[in-house]
Amino acid sequence: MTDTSNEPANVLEVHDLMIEARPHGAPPIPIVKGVSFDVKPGQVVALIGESGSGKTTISLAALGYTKPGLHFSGGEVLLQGEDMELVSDERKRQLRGENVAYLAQSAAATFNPALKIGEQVTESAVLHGAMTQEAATQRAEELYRALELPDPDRIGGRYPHQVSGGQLQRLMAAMALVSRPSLLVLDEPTTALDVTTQIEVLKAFKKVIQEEGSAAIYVTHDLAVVAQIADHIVVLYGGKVMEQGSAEQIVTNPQHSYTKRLMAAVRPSPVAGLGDSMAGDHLRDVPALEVRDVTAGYGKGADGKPLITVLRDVNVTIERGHVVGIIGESGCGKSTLARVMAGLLPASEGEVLLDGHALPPSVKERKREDLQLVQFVFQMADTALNPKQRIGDIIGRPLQFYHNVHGRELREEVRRILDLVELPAVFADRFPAELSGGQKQRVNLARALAARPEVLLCDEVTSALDTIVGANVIELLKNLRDKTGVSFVFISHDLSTVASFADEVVVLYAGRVVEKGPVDQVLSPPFHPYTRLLIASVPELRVGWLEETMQTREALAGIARGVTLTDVGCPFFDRCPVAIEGTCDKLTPPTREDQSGHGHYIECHREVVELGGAGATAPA
Amino acid sequence: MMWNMVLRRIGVGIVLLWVVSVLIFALTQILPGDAAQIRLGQQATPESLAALRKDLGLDKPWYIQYVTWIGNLITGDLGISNAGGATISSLIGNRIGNTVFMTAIVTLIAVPLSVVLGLLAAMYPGRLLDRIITSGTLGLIAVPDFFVAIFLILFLAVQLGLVPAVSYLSGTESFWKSIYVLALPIGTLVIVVSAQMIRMTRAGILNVMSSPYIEMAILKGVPRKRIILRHALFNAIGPIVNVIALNLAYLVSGVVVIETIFAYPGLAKLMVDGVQTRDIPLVQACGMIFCSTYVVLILIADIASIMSNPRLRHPK
Amino acid sequence: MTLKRIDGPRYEELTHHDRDVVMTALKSGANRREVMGWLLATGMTVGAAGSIVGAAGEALAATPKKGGSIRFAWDLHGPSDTLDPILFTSSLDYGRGRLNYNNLCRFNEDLTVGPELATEWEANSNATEWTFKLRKDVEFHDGSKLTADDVVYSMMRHIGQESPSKAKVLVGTVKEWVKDDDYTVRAVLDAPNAELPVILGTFHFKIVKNGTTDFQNPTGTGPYTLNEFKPGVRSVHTRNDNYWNDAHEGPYLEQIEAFGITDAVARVNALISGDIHMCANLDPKAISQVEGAPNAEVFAVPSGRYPTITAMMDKEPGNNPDFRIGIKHLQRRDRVLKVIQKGVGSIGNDQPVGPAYGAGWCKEANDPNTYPYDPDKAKFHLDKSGVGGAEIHVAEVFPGMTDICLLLQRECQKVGFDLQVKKVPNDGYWGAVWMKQPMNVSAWNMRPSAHIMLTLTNRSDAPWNEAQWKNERFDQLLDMAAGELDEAKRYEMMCEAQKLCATESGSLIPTHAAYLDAKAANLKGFPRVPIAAFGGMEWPEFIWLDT
Amino acid sequence: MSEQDTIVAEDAGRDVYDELPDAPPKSRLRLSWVGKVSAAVVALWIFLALFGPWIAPYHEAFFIEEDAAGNYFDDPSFMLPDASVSAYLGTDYLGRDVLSRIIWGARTTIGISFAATLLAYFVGITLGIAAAVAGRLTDAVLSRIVDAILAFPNIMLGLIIIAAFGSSIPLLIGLAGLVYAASVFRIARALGQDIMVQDFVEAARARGEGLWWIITREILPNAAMPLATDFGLRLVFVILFISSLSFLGLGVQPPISDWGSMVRENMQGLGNGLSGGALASITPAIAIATLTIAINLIVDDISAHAGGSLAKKMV
Repeated sequence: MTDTSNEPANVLEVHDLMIEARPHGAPPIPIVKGVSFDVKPGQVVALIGESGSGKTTISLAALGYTKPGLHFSGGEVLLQGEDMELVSDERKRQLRGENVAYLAQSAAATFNPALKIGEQVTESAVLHGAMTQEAATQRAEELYRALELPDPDRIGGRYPHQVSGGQLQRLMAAMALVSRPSLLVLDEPTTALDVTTQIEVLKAFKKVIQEEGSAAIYVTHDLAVVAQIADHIVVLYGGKVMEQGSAEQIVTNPQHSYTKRLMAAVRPSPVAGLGDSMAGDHLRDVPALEVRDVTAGYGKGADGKPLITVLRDVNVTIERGHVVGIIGESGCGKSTLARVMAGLLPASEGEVLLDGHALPPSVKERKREDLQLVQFVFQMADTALNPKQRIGDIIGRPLQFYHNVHGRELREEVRRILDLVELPAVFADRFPAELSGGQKQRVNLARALAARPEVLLCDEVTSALDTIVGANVIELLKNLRDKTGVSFVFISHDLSTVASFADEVVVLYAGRVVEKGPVDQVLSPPFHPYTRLLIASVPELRVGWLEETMQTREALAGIARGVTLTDVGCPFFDRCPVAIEGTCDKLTPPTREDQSGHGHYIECHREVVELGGAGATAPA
Repeated sequence: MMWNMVLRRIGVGIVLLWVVSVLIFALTQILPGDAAQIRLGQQATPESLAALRKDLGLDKPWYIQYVTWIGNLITGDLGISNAGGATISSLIGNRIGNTVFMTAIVTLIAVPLSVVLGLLAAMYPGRLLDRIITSGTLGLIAVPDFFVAIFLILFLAVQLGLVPAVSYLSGTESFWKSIYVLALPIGTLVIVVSAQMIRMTRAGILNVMSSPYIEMAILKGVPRKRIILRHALFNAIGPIVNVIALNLAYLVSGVVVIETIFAYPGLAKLMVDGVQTRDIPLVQACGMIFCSTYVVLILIADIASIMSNPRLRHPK
Repeated sequence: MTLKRIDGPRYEELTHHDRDVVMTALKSGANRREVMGWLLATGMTVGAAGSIVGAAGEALAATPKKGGSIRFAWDLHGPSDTLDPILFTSSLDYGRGRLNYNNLCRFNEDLTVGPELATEWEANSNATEWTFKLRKDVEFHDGSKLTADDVVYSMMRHIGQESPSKAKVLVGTVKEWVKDDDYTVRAVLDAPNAELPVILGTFHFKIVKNGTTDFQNPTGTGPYTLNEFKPGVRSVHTRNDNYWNDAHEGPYLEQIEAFGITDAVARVNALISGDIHMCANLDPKAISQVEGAPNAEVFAVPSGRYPTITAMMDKEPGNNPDFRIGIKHLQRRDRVLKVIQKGVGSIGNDQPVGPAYGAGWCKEANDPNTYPYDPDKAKFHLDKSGVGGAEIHVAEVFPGMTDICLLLQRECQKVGFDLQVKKVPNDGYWGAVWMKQPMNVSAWNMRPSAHIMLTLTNRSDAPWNEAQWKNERFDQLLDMAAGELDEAKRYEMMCEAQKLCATESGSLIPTHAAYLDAKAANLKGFPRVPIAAFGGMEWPEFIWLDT
Repeated sequence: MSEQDTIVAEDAGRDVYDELPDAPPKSRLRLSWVGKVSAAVVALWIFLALFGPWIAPYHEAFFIEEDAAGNYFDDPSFMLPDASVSAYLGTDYLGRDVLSRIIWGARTTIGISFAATLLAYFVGITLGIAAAVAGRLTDAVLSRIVDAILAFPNIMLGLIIIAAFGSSIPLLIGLAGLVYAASVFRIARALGQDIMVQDFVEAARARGEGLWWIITREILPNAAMPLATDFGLRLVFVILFISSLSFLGLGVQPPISDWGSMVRENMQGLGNGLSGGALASITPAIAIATLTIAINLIVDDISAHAGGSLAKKMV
């Protein structure tokens, strides 16, 4: 398959590109296996695929760059007619930054911590002699304004650690755009961001790209995001193009079976009724796990209270066999809550009850049986599995430890558990590094299951996974819930995932529970203003969604400021579109229950009716 | 935040000095034989020994000796040499200038040299220049320093007669004449410490070089020189300053071999002589000087790396 | 003429006395052939005699010149360096003492003493009182005149319980020093001591100014005045133009700087590269390097100094006669001399007196066949002794000491005897190891006479009887010899004593060494007194630089 | 929107598109040719250290005294290489075979430094990990003591301890072990602290695992590789430290040969020139250099895989 269109007007032409890895003393491994596509002026081309598809490698080729260990092995990359594989070092340096600019996934890592932002933003333009330092600084300030960055006159004088992640991401866009490149390469620029931030950044990118008229390559695995920004989509798998076409066509009418599969894995927008909620079922006398009035944080202050409080007065109940989704942005304390439950972080106030009896706050003091019943599944399977232990040992250890299973019996049991998480038995002899991301996450789950727990604490278990893989893991979790009857605490920043899996949802903001209740109730009015913002921020898989959403007042409110945990008042006060000056910032909001009777609570100064509810009862 | 950290480091440094003083005192107590014995040597008789011991205060219990010593130390009194009867401060005074001079000259030459060569090697990793620098420094690290010294003496002083073989300064020489006289020990030490510093500079830079922001700089078309000097060096300052501090401490205290071979009267050789003559006050004083030098240098390096970290210098 | 033969005789290696004989002959007008004739008559080869006459001729042609400065480097120095004569420890101290001070008497090359600050002396009949007449018009460097008060003060510092003097033992019998008049002093003794003047010629008996307590910058009467003194760093001495000795033109040099270069290799290199002019304690291994250098030469003075391995006879295994005999038979004395001392010295026979003592040396007592190298006999005796093994504690108290032990160890290994060599640090050796461990090592400088040497180290009651050898007959012989005036009879007695020592004592003395130093070839005029390095450190007022 | 045509690749059907591996599988550790040569050199020395006594022409304490015909040498010291008496590198200052002493010395030099480094690792890792996992007080106390040892000049410590207890091989091992345990402590502590906060350790803690399991099963296996790279360098420092002690006369007991002492005791040979025994000093120095350089090169080779490759991408 070759792209036959070959107008010289193309900003970038990639013909039959091949890139291979050349490991030390081993035969080369092809990574990109003959990829062709063009980028026209002003066009945004999305490269979409899972990890391992070669999308980042291809995008970097536009800068004539390969990651260490990788080498060009064929084809050509023509940037405005110049072959980036062949140009001299001198010329390559000139082209980079001036004609083609790169935006990386994590701005926090790609900004040099030791240099001021302004210097880094203008560096390329000044170095290449495109403009004077003054002109570049001025241009940068214009871009800061265009990107809606706060304090545009002075932000350049700050160091990277002094601004927030979302701001850094936009600053990186400024860095790429400052010398007016004809091609921008954006490598998953919003993946690491919270949804509310992502929408901001997307909006800013889109606006600036349009204004500047530059072409762009947009690399991502998130089709919903792509739909908002791309004109043309290239679907990649295993270093080959599966399908390419206009964004409209790919989104609405995918041809290739891989593309179809990709589309199928995209989580629908979070609306009520997605999941197979079991609200009301399974209710017994005693909840499996209960968190009462917990306050927790890090460091030890003089009065026994934590130096930095992360959670304040949190109450959560996990009924037997239920899935409780905990949702919130990064830094809201959702992982901390799970750590408090597991005893990894002792709460400074309040208590954790298992089957009705209070657990000691710290894991050190808890009994082995209690530990066994509450299992923690870590977010990153990469770091949660000891790289030096075999899968069999990893899964077998809880069996040995809690249930004293040994020898042949142990091996049998490990096999059974591997089977439960849909992994072949031969994996028992492998090391984590030999597994893919999804497989590792399954092992991570299997280890927790091996303990035969009552409650499984899943901390962002799908966040690091690609769409398809993540969807598969959710399927697996559903199966497990049905098969084993354990309760789940499912922590995620992704409302869609929670919507499709949880029975109940707890919405955390800045360490406080702002809303909780059965999933369908939470996802339908009345909403806490923050929940409303969250729901509105989840991108939908249709072209034009971004523009529509940006009109709504929820999105306008979403401009990310620093999230701070306040001692008094509502933490969402400064972002809230319906905030009451003088009340919300001074008084801790009351807990209101809506009249549905399903146990749907909202913490807000506004009445339930004001929040879209049919009526309200006074707080208990 | 930054000043808190700096103050904390200084506090730790003071605690460390106290631990060091205990360690030094304990170590000097385990030395067998005493100054009286050593001083009288083959001709010792029991009476002369007893007389000399009483004279030197060696008959008092160890804790009295420690308290007396530490008290005097704090008031700046280093005591009297057990061996010759001279004050320790005069013995040290005779030498400290030499040590400081040598350390200063070697540092002035070696530090810029090492940083430049380390940077050059890091700038062209795997290329010929880098290979020459890395293998050269490796070869020099691998050979005992006394071998390097004797080799230089034989070649440059004995064979070619370019420079003197002993570092004998009368104290009246001009600055340049002093440098000439000290050329060989300076050369040897520059070789010995530079080899290490070059390698550490290179390693420090290359360590930083795997950061995403370096890749970003490459992708921005930033030239090699600027990547190294502006992007990498700033972030590698901590480890580089640390290795410089360690080498300075070595120059003050660890150059016994060089001082012996070149007959250069510095502090390290004084300490060795002190141990050999069981001149406990001298050993203790030298020990405290060496350890304090180390503590202070490391402290400076720590503070420098705290200062070079914008996260600490400009808190949010 | 009694010309002593030394291995490979060269003019420089003749004793000072013999050189003087040759020199005087040449000076008095004897021609080369005549002198050659005398030399050949002593059994010397033509080549050797020729070289001696040639060198003597050259030496004659050069007369001492004034001027120039030198540096002399010792092997040991440190913060314990001192200018207080009673505390002198190292040869560097001795050297500095010779520069700065004078003694009452001074050694001649034949180890007799001659006048220095004392012009004449006499003892009472039983040698319990000695009277010294002092030289007049001697000035200290600070301009004050030397009087009896200075001498009494200096001498009294060695006396009494509290005295830290390191030479106290030597004058233990002196009760007090008395000033008779300004230029006469008298030593009052508890017991007779016929050799007091000889003792007063040694290193610690320097005359300091009355009342001196601070020895950081002391004044003295010596040929050089002190400019600067930093212990363990250096000292600088400049010529005393007001020096009292009118017998010669010296001191000749403008300035002498003294310091230490501990490392032997570095010291030699410094000499060869011209940075120093006197290199003390030359490593025998470096002889060939020095000989190969045009500007430097070896300065060797044959002496009675010796290294010794001692098997203490009051402890296992030294108390076993078969062990002693066995181990003596394993000594490769020739190898020690050849390999370790590079031939500079002479073969020893396990007794302290060597050929350098001249008339005091008993040739028969040095018969190499007493205990020749004989592994079979050694094995026989060692087996017979029943001693399973032994351990020598060795410190490098003498250059090559450890190597001597290693050679012995190797020979023991050959006959299947397990001899361990345990090397211990030099520091602390004398207090902790010497005369304590059953087998240890030591080294002795040459003493003024064979009698003193033997008394010091082998008399039953001697505090330094390191082998703890106790032999009545030996003690008796020493006593008899001390009172015997007949040379021949005295020789007989000393000879018997030496033979006894060689056959029965527990000391192994493989060789007698020379004082081996090196100096710049153009630095001349060294006397050759064999009691310490560099000709007994008697050089300061004699040496001169030939330009 | 786009004028480009839709292009669809050949479709192999839905089930074929399995989850892709994250990254190309990591290649096993392979050494460059420099690394291979170095490994061979190290292997050779280790072989000699193990089997040297059976290979060396002579015992380390053997004095060559006779020539091939059985006649005594006048002076066998500092002889030039002489195959007729199997002295292939000549003799030392006492007439012992240099080659044999180097071969025997491999055993002492490598043995002492290896044992000392092992000891340093044992002590350093034990205490370092203990400091990393234990409470703040333990950490502070251990760290201050270690800092104090580090503040002490190595040579001074060596001098005093040897003066106190006399030089012997066990003491040298203990001394070098102690000195370098301090540096290992710092590395191990830092590594331990890094690993302690890893999720898999957290997971073990959440499971309720004891300290012993966490240290031996979770931390140590993961600290092993970085510690191993450091091991080589530490070994080199120990070798040089021991040879510095030898220089000051505090090294191994004669007649045992170790390379540092050999360089030192034959140093006069250097002054005498190549014909006067320079080989006796140069060859053991070369032995030290080959061993230490080879170890360093292997370490370099291993760590070249770990990082710095980005630097080669600079243009």
